[in-house]
Amino acid sequence: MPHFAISSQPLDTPALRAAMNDVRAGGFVCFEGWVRDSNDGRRVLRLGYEAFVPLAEKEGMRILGEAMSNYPIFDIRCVHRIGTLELGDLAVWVGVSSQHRGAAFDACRYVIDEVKSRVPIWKKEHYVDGDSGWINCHILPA
Amino acid sequence: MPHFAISSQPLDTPALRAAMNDVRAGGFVCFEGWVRDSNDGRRVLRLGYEAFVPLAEKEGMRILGEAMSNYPIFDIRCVHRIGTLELGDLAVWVGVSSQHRGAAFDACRYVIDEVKSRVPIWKKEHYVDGDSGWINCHILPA
Amino acid sequence: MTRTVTVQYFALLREQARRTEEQIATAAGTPAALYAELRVRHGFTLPERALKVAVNDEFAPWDHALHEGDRVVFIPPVAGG
Amino acid sequence: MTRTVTVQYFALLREQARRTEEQIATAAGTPAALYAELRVRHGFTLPERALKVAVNDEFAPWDHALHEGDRVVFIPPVAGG
Repeated sequence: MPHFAISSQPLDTPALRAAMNDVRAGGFVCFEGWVRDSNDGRRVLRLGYEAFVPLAEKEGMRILGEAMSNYPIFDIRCVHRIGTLELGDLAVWVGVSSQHRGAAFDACRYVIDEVKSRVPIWKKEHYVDGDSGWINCHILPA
Repeated sequence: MPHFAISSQPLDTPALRAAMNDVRAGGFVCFEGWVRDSNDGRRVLRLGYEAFVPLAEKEGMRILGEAMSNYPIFDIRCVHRIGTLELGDLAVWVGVSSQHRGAAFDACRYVIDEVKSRVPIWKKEHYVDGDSGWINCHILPA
Repeated sequence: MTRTVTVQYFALLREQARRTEEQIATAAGTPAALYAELRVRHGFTLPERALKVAVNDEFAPWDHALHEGDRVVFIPPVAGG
Repeated sequence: MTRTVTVQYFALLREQARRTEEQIATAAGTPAALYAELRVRHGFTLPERALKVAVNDEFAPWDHALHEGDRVVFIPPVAGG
């Protein structure tokens, strides 16, 4: 069953993956988004994520439903972490099982692309130089 | 460092994944090939895989080298299981880390496609009805 | 006519408003009018066109009619993953 | 002129040859000639065009010159994953 969740705890990837075991499935694709040490040429120290949880979970479930409708897959799940994350920490996990691998790759990519652009989650980067900023929010008044 | 291996032991996916941790990487994609319970409409009981190991490892490393050359990724690894596998067992694992996710998806898919078509590994399906057969070897003499 | 709505703030808007939530008695009948009012009050740097809006935990149009007791969230540009 | 080569068998060819390996003293100077000889001997069902060949653990052309002591593997259609 498709499931989207926001988690303030570290993600337990072996458990997430094991929950998707399915003897009908020949292929499983997963994506992990990791906190990396630089962005746009700036050295990153850590990240803070926050979410508008009720709407994030609704919109996340809608995205998973679209993936289930649009690709021949058995199951697709996504969990997004919130809170303070250090370098190397796992921020988001998407897993997809399918009979054949092509659909799993396509659906996994669809979900992570849509989650990043539609789900109300925000990321604040804290830089090594002491500065910080909300990603995509550097917009000057019109 | 890219690494391709043939393993007669069950694959330890958490260890394979942990070995690829990289704070430069923002995305990680993995593919798992599972033994499924049917193929071409026949009910499968178990699979037997065998490999011509020295050439399989050479050809596997060539494929990973091609992926490293053709996609902007940090690392890519693949392990293929041989021996007798039961339904739900993991037959092959591919993991890719990269700065941005698109390249990781593309490289992962490239590697599994090439491994399936070029690496000397053979799969024998044992069916519920007692029959068995080597996949892709049902060719009559010309 | 005024109505009282609850506004929750996230991310940059939370920092600029210096609060996570507030109750507002407002004459604004739509999220667009409400954001214009709050932007002046809190000095929000993001223009309306950079935002989306949710009413009662669901996306809503900017000209949605606000009612007494509605919960409103202005959604800055998202950046999951 | 004959040479002795080692032939290893995998998958369907292993089952049809009923062995994993054999030493062959052969007049065949190429993998193509050797496969033709072995196909008659073991009753292999796969035609040469369905196979690839490796000599000394590396892919080789069917007209590769065989030498004393070479290790030859005929490679049935693969099916990893």
